[in-house]
Amino acid sequence: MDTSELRRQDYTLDGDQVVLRDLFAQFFARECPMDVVRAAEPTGHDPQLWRATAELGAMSMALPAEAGGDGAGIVEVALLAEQLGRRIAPVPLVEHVVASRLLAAGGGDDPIATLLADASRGRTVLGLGLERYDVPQLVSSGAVAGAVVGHRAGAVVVSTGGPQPHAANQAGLPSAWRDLGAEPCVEVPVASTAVLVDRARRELKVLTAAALVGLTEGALALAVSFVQTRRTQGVPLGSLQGVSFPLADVAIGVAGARHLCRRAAWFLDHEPEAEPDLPGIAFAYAAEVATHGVTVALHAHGGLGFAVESDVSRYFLRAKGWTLAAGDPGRDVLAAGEALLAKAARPDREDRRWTSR
Amino acid sequence: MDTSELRRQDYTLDGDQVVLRDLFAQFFARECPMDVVRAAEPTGHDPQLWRATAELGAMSMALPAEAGGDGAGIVEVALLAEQLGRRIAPVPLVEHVVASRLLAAGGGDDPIATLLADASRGRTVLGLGLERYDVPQLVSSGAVAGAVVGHRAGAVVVSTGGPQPHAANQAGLPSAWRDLGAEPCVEVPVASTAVLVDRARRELKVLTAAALVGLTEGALALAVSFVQTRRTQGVPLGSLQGVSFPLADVAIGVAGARHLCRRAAWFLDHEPEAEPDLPGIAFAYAAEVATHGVTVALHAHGGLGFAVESDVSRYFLRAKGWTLAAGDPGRDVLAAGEALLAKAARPDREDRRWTSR
Amino acid sequence: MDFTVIAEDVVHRTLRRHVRELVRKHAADQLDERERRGGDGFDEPFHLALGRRGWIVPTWPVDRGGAGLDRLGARILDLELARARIPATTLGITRLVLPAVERHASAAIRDELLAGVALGSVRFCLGYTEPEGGSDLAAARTRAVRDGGEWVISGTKLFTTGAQHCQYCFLLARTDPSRPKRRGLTMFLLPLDAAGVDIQPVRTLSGVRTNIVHLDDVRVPDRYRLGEVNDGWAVLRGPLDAEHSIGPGDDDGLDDASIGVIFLRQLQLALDATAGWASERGPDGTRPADDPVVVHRLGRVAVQLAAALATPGPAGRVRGAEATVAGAAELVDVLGPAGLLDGRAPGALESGRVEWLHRYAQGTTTYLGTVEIFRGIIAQRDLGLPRPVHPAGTATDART
Amino acid sequence: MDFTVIAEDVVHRTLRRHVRELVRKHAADQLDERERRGGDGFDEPFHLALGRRGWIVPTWPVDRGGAGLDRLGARILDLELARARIPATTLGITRLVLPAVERHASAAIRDELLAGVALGSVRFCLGYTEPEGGSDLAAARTRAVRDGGEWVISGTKLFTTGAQHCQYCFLLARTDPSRPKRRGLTMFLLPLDAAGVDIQPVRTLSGVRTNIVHLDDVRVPDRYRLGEVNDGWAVLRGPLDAEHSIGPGDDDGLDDASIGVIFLRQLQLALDATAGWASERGPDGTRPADDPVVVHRLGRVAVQLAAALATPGPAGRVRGAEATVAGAAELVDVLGPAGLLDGRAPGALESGRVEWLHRYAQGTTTYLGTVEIFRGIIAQRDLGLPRPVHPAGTATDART
Repeated sequence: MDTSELRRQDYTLDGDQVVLRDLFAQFFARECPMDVVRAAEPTGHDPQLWRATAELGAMSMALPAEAGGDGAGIVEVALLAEQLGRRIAPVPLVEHVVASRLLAAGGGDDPIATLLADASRGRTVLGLGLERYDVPQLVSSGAVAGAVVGHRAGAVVVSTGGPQPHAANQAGLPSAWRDLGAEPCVEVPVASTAVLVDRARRELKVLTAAALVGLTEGALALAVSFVQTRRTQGVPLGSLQGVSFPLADVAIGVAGARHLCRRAAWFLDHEPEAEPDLPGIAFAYAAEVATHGVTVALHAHGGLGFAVESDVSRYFLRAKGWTLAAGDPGRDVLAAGEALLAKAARPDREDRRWTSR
Repeated sequence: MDTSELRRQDYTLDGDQVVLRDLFAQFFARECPMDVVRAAEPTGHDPQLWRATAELGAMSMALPAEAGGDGAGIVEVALLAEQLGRRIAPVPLVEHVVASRLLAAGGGDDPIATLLADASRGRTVLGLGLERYDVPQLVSSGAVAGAVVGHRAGAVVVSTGGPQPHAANQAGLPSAWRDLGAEPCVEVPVASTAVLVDRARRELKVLTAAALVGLTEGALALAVSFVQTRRTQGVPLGSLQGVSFPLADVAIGVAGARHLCRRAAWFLDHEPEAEPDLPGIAFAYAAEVATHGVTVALHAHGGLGFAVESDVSRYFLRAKGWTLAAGDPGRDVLAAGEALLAKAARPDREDRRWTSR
Repeated sequence: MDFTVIAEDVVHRTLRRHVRELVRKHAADQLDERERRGGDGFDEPFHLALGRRGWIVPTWPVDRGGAGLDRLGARILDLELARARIPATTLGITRLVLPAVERHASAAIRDELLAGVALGSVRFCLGYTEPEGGSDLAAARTRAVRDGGEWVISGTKLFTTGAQHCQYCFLLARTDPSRPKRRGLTMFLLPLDAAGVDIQPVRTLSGVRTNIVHLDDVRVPDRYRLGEVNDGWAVLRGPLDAEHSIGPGDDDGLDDASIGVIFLRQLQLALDATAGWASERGPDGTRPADDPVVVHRLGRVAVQLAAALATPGPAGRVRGAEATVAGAAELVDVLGPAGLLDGRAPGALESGRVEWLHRYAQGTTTYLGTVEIFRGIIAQRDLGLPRPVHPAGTATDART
Repeated sequence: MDFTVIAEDVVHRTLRRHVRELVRKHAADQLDERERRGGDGFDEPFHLALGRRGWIVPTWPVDRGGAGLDRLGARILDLELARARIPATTLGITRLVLPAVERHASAAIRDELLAGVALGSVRFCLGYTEPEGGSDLAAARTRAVRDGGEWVISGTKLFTTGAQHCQYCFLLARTDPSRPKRRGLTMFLLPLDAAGVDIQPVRTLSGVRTNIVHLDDVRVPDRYRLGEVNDGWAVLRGPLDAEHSIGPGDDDGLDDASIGVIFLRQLQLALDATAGWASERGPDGTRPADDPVVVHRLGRVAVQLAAALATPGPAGRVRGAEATVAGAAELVDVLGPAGLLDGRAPGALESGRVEWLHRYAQGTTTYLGTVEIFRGIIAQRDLGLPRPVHPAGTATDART
């Protein structure tokens, strides 16, 4: 981000985007109250919600028209992911959308075309397994994913070993260990594996960041509502700066992380190479905001927040797990440093400082 | 620190130590009011205060009896350093004491003996230059130090090039670039250079940490006094949690850093090899507490703290400079991680977990 | 200042051996794992076994049910129990309440209670917090109304951890609503088997059970009152100060710097576990410890842990809790998603110890008093800052 | 949502060239360095030169002294001035106050003032803060007493940055002490050359001069009043909201996310400088950038910078300030002791830019409103939390 560059800095949603955002918000508010979240906890996946999400068009919207999609961008999917996070909806949609887009790059021949058609209607759950292909990896939707998209030297592949036994975890994710190399697998014909896998990683980061923004805002809303109604020492709990300032800090984080996600999503859709480190930055910041935010929100509930029955505890449990499913944010911080240093060493560095000459 | 080990955990000062601490506290309160601090700012050194400190015995106390000293330990010097920090006294005493102790390891022959005798009476300022010998280094008292103790392959050396031009700096330190290799120099006959230099580094870290504890407490005291007397919105400023909680956090940091320093000093004096990473840990934590503490204390003064005339601004300016004169605390954090991993890989690791078998 | 390794004589060495034997005999070194799967901070056979050896009140004389240990002996006992990771919530709370019972219980019940505590058959839970009051204990609404030689008590108490295994609840109740709020409170030892006591389990994030206790016209004989009527705040003060790590303590270096050590032991175990994991090659053949950024991150946790362990009193409570919260988050990040697997899931790292710590840590900033309470104490007591001014004109004294 | 590079037509390209020429002609690209050595946020020749081109009020029509630029033109102008690091404190404050003057100044002085502002000959400083009140502006004690067609004003104002170069102080004064505190205030444009005005310099840590202005029975004609008597809070509100980044703003993406960008530009320069330093070999032959821990630390600052730049409104003010403070401390640590050398000292790194940032940063959490004010605004306005309750019974509204 060059503060002297003449770019628009317009973070607002346009009319269509507002409609879309509100549609998603209403959908998850209606279809995914907390009892749905809790009921799905053993497996981390709600097939009925999954189907409803498919009917909403969430799984096809960001596919190209050739693949039966609406050609929406990551900007639109990020709006969806944020609202999904807001209600911590138990559906592995983010991975599914990214995996579908990666598959769609393989063109229209079978068996990929059939798989993609199934995926776009929610009949198959697609997982994402972008770690090393030759060792078992924890796939965040591996316990429900019929197929997992991964890559090995020079090729995008889909392993179709079907769901594997659930690996129970704190975040209530339908995770499973998948040994992609050992599963039946199909190679996806793509032009450049490295470019597409890198692109998928960035999409995963931005969408996860958006989901974390929603998640943090959801936890914050619970905390705000709690401290608005309680009293202590004869005054409303939320009127004490020791309570309100930490919550304000969470709101500050959410506001910034949301904007950063929008920016990163927009660049992915429009100028993916202009700020290549932005998805990682948005992800690292959203992860930091979520880690801090759910802790503050839980603590604002006092001891009640620590009870398993508290809604805020469900948000807390997901924040780290959702984050780590998209990678260690520490890696992205390092990458941001590397990008900075690469720029510092670029020959045009002096040019940006023309006024000092 | 093994929480199951049967060691005393006695952080209290004994009677003699209390007397000593109070003596130092009174000395600096009397000899070093803020106008002395300000008057010394151009050069960062007050020769009159330096002489008074020497007369107090501060420069000989921690030397062995053979070198005319009182044989006090780092524990006692740390008490001194803390009180020096409390008044941000403009005398490079910490480096001087560490350098003197390193010289004293060289035995009683001239010219070292004469230099040490001068140093112990404050007639010569000794600097410490433990960075690479073959390139110029910034010596924190290099603008007033007649001699600088350093080391090169296998040897402790004293470079006696005399004070060099002052390198003006934010912290008001009497720093100067010294090119030890280019100055006239004397080799100090010691048994093991590596051991002694490592020891000196650790002493420097612990004493700097102690000075930073005092410095942070001094800044905190100014902030507390400021917010005690001001009112806002009809209530005392210091009664607002938005003001009092951050100051409480500084007090929490000071309490812990002080104890950690005492512990580290005690181990240096009594069991230097039992917890070898403790000096670095104490230093890293004291540096963190100081960085945070002076910022909070300055901010508690509102805009007035940002004025050059404010006393708290003088504390702020020194916190970073004093820290960095003893090294980058980030290095010590890394070293703490290395020590932890070294322990984790030790064969006796399982032994420490006997109950799990 | 003294951090020497304490020389143990033959008596202390024997004691240490005996404690280890007891732990082995009861397979008590496995209680820790059970506890993390969903325990309740208590194991009755082990608690009774401690009682048989006089180790519940180890420094009491043998004829009063203690073991006649000196402070060093008691320290060795406690360190051994901690090393074996014995769940000790109810033991700790019983010991916390005990001095108030010794001092304030009526002659009619005192000797029997103290003997029972020593034996292990009498245990206490805390009855402070209420649904509405949060950490403002003095706002307690649980009512106790005198009726002849009895009190009739109604109300609800939260976080009465261990109530299902305890005989008495150390209960704060309002006896005179017309007086200023701290002057109308009385303490009771409420028998938990009395009619009208309803104990409802509440599961916490750490897996440990706590309870809500509903009291519906529970009739309690006056002999279960502690201290004078309406003087409950003074009775409460002792246990509260101990819990808050306030007070002079002993200067013999046989106490931990603060009660925060309870949390920090868990952080230490998780940090050591993560360091162990990082030192070994993963399935992909790399050693996490070869990455300087990983080393730096573990170093950050190590520094915070060491600092928190050294931080005294209420300050140590705050640092202990906050270092545990921040440390847990950092360790989880370092381990990656497999670090969040349930300890029994295939591929779980270090038996799920870090996963558990991450959940457990969230309670430490509230458990035994919120960090805000302690910040208030430090601001007012240590720094001398003015108390918050509230509209009733009554400034809040955090030194409670 | 739109982050496209804006296409410039020939008019805008010409404008950009003209701004760069002006900067070169005045050697204004060196003002930055002078400023860091101890400036005062203002350079009169350059300010007047801006005025001659209509660039103080660039979007005003030419016949009113502006340059008739569209919003894009004004943005290009501002970005070019920022890129050349022109000290613009007085320019910024004058522009901030201007709408209130346009709207509320009496007909008797308005046209003259507006023309003067456009020319550069009339500049404004802020007269809000007082020695006792801190950030509670509404507690202002500076008294204005009517005396026929004049007001007699006495009091003291702090942080009147630029007063020595300004013609008027945008002054908050109490005209009726008997009314509730916000309803007894009136705004004035106090002529700074009036008898009884005493401007005393105050040096700040960043080297920039601010002032204390003492007013001793200063007689001000009534025509210098802005708005109605006792309605000063409404007059103040506009500039205050703008300063606090509150308000609808324009949706054309030609504004920065928040006023925090002022600080963040400085952090960006220092971060770039440190990255440049890290990319080169030091005297000992090593390249700091080869150390992953250094890369990670710079990455942390980069993430915080990007996040703060994207954070809108009052939230952006807080993040902007706090990212600058934390970032400065981190960069200083990375550079080591040579990074704290005065920019003119031998061996100083990057002309002392980071050293300067470290000092400058400490003002950002207070400058233009404390971060506590903004946290209060966010808590009440964005989160809907209840206002702090104070004993007078008047809850504090942070939305001021």
